[in-house]
Amino acid sequence: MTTRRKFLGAGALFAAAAAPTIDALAQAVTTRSAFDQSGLVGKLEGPSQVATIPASFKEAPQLATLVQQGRLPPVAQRLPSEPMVLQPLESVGRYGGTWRRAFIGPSDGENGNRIMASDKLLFWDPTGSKIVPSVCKGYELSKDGKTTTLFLRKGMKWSDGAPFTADDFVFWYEDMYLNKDIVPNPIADMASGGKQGKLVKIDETTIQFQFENPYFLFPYMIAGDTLIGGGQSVRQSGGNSFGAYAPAHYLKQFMPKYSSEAEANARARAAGFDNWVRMLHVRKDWQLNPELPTLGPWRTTRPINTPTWVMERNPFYYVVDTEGNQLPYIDSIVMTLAENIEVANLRAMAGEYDLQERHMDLAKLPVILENRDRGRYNVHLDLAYNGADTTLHVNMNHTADAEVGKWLATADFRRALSLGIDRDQLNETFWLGLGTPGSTAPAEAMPESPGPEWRKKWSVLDVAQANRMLDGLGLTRKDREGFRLRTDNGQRLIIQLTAVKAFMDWPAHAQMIAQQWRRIGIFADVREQERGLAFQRAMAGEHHIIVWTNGGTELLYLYPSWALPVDIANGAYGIEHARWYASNGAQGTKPTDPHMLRALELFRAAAGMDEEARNKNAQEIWKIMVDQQFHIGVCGQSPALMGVRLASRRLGNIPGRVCIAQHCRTPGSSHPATWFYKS
Amino acid sequence: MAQIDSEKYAVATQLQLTWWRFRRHKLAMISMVVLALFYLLAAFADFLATQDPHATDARTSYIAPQPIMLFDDDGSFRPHVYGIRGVRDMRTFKLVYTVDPNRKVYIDFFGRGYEYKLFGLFRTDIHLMTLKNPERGDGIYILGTDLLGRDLWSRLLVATRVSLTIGLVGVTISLFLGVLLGGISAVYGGIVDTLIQRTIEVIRSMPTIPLWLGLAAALPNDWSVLQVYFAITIIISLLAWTDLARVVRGKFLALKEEDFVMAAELAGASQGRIIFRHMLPSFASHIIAAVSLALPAMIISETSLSFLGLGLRPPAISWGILLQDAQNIQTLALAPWLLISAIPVVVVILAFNFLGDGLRDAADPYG
Amino acid sequence: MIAFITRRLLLGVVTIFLISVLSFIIIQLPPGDFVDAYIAQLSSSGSQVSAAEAENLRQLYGLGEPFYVQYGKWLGRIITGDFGESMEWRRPVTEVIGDRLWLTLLLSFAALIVTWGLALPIGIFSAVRQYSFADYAFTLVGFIGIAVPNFLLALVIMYFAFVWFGASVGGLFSAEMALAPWSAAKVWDLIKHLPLPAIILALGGTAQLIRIMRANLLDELRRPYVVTARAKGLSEARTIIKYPVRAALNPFASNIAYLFPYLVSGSIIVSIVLGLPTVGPLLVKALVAQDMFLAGTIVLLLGVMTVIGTFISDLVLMWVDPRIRHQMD
Amino acid sequence: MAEPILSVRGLKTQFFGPEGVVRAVDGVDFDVFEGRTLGVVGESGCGKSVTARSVLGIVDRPGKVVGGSMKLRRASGEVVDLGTLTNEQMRKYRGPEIALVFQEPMASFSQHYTIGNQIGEGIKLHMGLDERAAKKRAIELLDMVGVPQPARRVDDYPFQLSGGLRQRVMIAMALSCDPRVLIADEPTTALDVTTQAQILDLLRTLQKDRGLAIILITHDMGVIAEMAHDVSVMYLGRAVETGSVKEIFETPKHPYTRALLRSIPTVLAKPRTRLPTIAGSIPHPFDRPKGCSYHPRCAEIIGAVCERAEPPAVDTDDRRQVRCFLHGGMEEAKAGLQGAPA
Repeated sequence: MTTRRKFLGAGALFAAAAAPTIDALAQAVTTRSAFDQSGLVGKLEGPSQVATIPASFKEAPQLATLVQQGRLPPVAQRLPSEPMVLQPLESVGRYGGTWRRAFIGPSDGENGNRIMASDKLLFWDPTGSKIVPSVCKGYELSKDGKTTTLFLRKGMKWSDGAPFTADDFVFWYEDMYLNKDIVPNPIADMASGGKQGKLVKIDETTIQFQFENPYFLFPYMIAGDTLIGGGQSVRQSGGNSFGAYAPAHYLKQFMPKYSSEAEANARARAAGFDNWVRMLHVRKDWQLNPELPTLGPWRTTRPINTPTWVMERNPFYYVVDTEGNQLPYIDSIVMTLAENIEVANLRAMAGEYDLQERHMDLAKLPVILENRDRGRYNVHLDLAYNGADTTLHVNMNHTADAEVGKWLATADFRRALSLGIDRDQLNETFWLGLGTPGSTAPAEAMPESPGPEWRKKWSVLDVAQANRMLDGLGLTRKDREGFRLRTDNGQRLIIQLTAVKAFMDWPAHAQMIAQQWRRIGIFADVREQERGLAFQRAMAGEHHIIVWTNGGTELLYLYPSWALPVDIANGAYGIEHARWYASNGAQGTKPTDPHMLRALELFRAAAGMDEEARNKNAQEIWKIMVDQQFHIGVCGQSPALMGVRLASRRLGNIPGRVCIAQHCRTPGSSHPATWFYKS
Repeated sequence: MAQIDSEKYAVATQLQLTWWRFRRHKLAMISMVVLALFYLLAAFADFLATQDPHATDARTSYIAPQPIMLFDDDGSFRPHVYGIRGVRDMRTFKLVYTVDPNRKVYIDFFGRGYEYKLFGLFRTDIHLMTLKNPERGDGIYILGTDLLGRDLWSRLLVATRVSLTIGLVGVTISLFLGVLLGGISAVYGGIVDTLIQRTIEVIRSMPTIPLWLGLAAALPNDWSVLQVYFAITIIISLLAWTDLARVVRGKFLALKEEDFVMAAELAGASQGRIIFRHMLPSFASHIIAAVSLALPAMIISETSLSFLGLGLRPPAISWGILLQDAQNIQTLALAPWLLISAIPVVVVILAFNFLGDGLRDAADPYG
Repeated sequence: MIAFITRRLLLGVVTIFLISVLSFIIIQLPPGDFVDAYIAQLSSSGSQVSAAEAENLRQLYGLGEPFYVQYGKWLGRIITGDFGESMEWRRPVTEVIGDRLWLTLLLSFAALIVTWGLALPIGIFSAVRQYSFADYAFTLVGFIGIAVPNFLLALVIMYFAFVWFGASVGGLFSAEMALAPWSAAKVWDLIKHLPLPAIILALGGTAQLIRIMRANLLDELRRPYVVTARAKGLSEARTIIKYPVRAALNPFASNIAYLFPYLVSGSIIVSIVLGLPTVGPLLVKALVAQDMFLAGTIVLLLGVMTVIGTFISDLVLMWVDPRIRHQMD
Repeated sequence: MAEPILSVRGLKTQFFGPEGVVRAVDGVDFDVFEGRTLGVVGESGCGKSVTARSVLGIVDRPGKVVGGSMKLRRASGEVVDLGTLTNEQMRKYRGPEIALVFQEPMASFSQHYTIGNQIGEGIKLHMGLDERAAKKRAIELLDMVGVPQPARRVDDYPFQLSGGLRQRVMIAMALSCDPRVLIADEPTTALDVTTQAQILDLLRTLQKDRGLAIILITHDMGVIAEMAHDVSVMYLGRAVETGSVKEIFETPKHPYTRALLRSIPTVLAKPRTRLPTIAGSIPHPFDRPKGCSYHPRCAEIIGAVCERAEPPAVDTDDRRQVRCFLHGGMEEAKAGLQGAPA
């Protein structure tokens, strides 16, 4: 039982650092009178894990029937010897019901992934501030930071009843991760100090990640929404092959290693695939393959690429409530395809969904509130922690147009752009006044926050200052309409704002900003583009500034993609810089900006730091990023992204507020498995 | 000489006859006047606009249409609007505007506003109506404002200009293609004719929207607004010329047998001369009718494409874009006046239909 | 008669061929090849494609080869029933389209029925009572039907259906039934959901057909055979229905050929707004996401459906008009 | 002589258009007798066809019979004024009492039904026969009018027949319910000369066999000469001269009749002489000339009178009527004119 203690020890350490966080958040909320009036922002709460394992277990009636018929082993045998025990938020629930919900197509897999997030190895408590056990009952980080040991639950089963053991990790590591056909390039998550680590089986229920250099961050990575720690549902769907474990007993049949290349390919072709890799990608995807063994509370019975995505309870789910009832309470989830956002919102207002936060549009909040009684739902506003739901991400390595590239790479130019934005206007118009205007720095309550002054730095409207700065840069000549001219050819200086209509109506935000920039003499050309194309162009480094969120950066190390050029899949800040960083200088081009180099250096060093030093380090990075305005924040800490939650009044154990953050896998960390229908 | 004169005379009477017959269609006459008005509005869009159609302001978001008061308290003619202030109700999250009847903001005629180019040529900032000493948030909101606080009346004017020109340009291209291909088809006959006719049949039996969508989606997404504008016009007209071509071919074939064409041919006139001198004028009225019937289809096409996000994109302003802006639940519930944008679309399409019908009847009373 | 059918069939085949070329052009037009788009899509969701796999895909689809070779390969695959795989849906295109094609057809057909059901009687009435108040009223309504773009109506009607009746909004099935296998109950559910979109869709076409019917009938009413029929002592109703209406149906029937593509086109845009599970939303998404095989296949199938629709309307025309039936004898 | 089957007096039919009233038929009188043919002759637009339609009560909107009487003596001896019947009542007379044969056999048939269907329709309606019996009768009728292979032809569509055959079928259809009056509106105009003769023969034969009263409407004086017993010459909605065919041809009284007769080509005419035509053309119905409507074209105009007064119908002989001041009515006209302002 040392393992448990070890976990609790580590958890306590984390909790000690995080404790003020929750209070501060609560305070931040109460001081905002606007929300008080609305009465829509509740208490950040959720089910909690308890150590006492109930003496006996109960199960859903239909499973009991199956047990009686001999088609399923008794519940006690289906559960691990040490199941996870959750104290439901309000009360122990009752079994039954179908959770009706909207999804908007096969690309909306995250909709389900997030509900299945308890298949992660380690997870966060409902406040998003503390690492807690999940699939693993505990972990141990060695003193030197080079080894992280994970302890599995004995007797835990896949959804098909097969045992879930350390071998499933070995299979993932050796047969999938190290197979170049499946994973062409190793991932940074599995490396420390530029060196790839190893995954080793210690015994049936113990595995170890071993690194050559200290990797204090690794447990954090495992708990975060990272490639290594995301869990099977998100990391092995949509063409991904990460996530640390996989159902070996099921997937082996598709791998050439266990037959032969020819046989595996023949098999794939017989099933209508071009080759075995393509077949594997589909077969290991829980959204597509109902046969796939999984660990989450529900499992797909009708795949996502049909008009109705259906999930039913996993009879081998490893979690029980304090009375020994195996979770989840709700029998099944039926997601119906809403072909567009308007239809999804209208149906939600008609009460056709039982709990929906995804795809609910903040701009429609007045209408959503008006229809509360008609649709018999409650509305909750959940506030996010990230600095800016709308962020102008600046390409600091734009080469196609040297003049534009020069200005984008100039800190004072970026600062002037930022000073030229009237954030209160945008907040009123697009956030209904519910956002917090400011820089990209995360909520002050977050441990990585550099402090309140950095929320305001360069981020409060000051047209005079902005004009002085631009004049100071030599951009003094203007055309008849008052727009500044390029210094190379005397033409108007045009800055392209690439915007995608995605989580918010960013093209409209961009238009408003473009209008505001007229006062600082900057002509912004708003380019509304389709998401894939915008990213494709960003990957090619063709964009000037792309408008997107910075959601996830509230925990910088776990999700740095929209803060620093470290992710080779995101070209927002200059893809060559990201390549340079990711390849340790082997590829790409080295940034010339010393501030950028410093920020990247600090970021790289974080892996070897302990908790406290890491947070300090993050604050330093934020100070650089805000001061240099690598990204220009507009308005954040709002319910705009997944924070408008409509919950049927028939549902019980619904938290007043859930954590909106990438690492919380909203609403995953609130354990939807504990929600139930009161009648 | 004498022969040419008499020719002119004959042609003139043909057109004149058409005009006489046309004048009898009251609805068509009214439509013509309406359309003339619309094109006039479009020509003077910026002059008539009361505000910069692009200027955003959160303080003026979702203001319902506000009337212009014509007379002052003392009964004198001094048009003015009232000051208006908005507050967000933090329970319903709606913006609530209150009119302050004590604060009058007077209207200046031919005052100075934002700068624009009249007819794209003359730089000026004179507008029909501007406000005298406005405070921030004051404005002439005849048709209300949108989410970004932009004045709908001003936007609608500019949109009208864009959409009507797209229609005209598109129809011109269609007309060119239609007359050219229809004419070739009729003049050369044989394989050429068969080929062109089969092409027309194929194009006509294709579902157009998927095609537009396919072609529009294939446009480079990084094109500027102007490039997209022209590309969209060309795409629409590429699929719209078939009707015109059929009309032209039919008339050509009919006329070929007519005496005066035969006579010209016998007199040794060149083919080009026969076509342009003799044949085209004699069915000019049919072409005019066909064109006026093709225009509304053009306009609807642009509107549909923009509506689907595959046509023009903001910050361009067109009818389709205004309609797309209005196509969401919050608009219907909170700012239904934005649907006003649909009215000019409907009116113009109706007017073109009536006009086209009138012209067709006038040109061809028996056909 | 057989010659006529053969001729039309041949023409249909040529049309389908040309549509297939156009569809393929649509697949090819966007910059970059589809593997690029595929890789971009995967990397935007955070996963990777190995260079070997990319090369594999390129070879498979013959990318990099001359246009006609690629077209040939594509056509070859299509003839064997392999329409390729949808990138976004990660399923064979045929499966993705599946029911949606039939629902599109059904919706278009329902709209056709509504169009006829309304246009025929109203057109006849307007012609027989030419210049009456009702004639003017119908003409006006008809014109407005033409002038109001149907997509504009769709959301407005949907929203007010929700506000006033709390009606289940959008879709062709209620939530419970969407999942159920086909059964009488599901068909009934579908029938309940069909009228609203069908009417919205049918509006423009109805207006046009009323005008055509009215004009045709006005022409026919003046013909001597109407006098003949009257002179036989037939009742007015019988005279009009048996003779001029029947004759006016002639151009009416030939109009189906063009009404059908119009409805299919319209169904796309209406379906997008109303969120109907037809091919419309699928097509737009596929085009936007550059999901080429899906988009190309949909355009091709819609084209083929239209050609078939046209052919059927030719048959109807033949049935309606004995002259055409005997032309080839 | 016997009582007429149909006796029309003062028939007036007017069209109420948006631009005014057109008096298409403006007081026509005629009688039709059993076994006899009344020829109605005149240029196109003179109101011949409208007269025929007025009798059947099938004048197209916006036309309407506004005056006069049309007395039909039924087989039972009962006399009915057709003008007083409702449309519904009138239907019973169309077909069994009065039938119509048209100028354009092609246009007068619907192309959508077989001829058997179109002939049988009236039979079923008026004689109460069933489908089979009606078809049988249709075949008999086709046989009677000289259509070869009637049993096969009965299933043909009109467009499959030649012009002459079509007109025979048309006659068969008209006779299908044994009418007593047959109105033949330009029955031979669209046919070539040989066929024309055959059709006229057929009509004569049928008349002889069945005692049909025929109203033959034509612009062709030749046809009149060949077929008619009595003639009524119409000009602008009025019968300007009525009489027996012999009288009309031998002693035409009205200048218009004379002009019409002059324009008949004869084999005896000298080659290369110009065929006389009537000067001018029929005035537009709206601009009906004041006075005698023929005066602008009349070669024998009597100055002030013809231009100002309408000549009354003058009975010159038994059953002979003429509307021309040359033949009387001058005194009444003068009296009337003096009373009125010029």
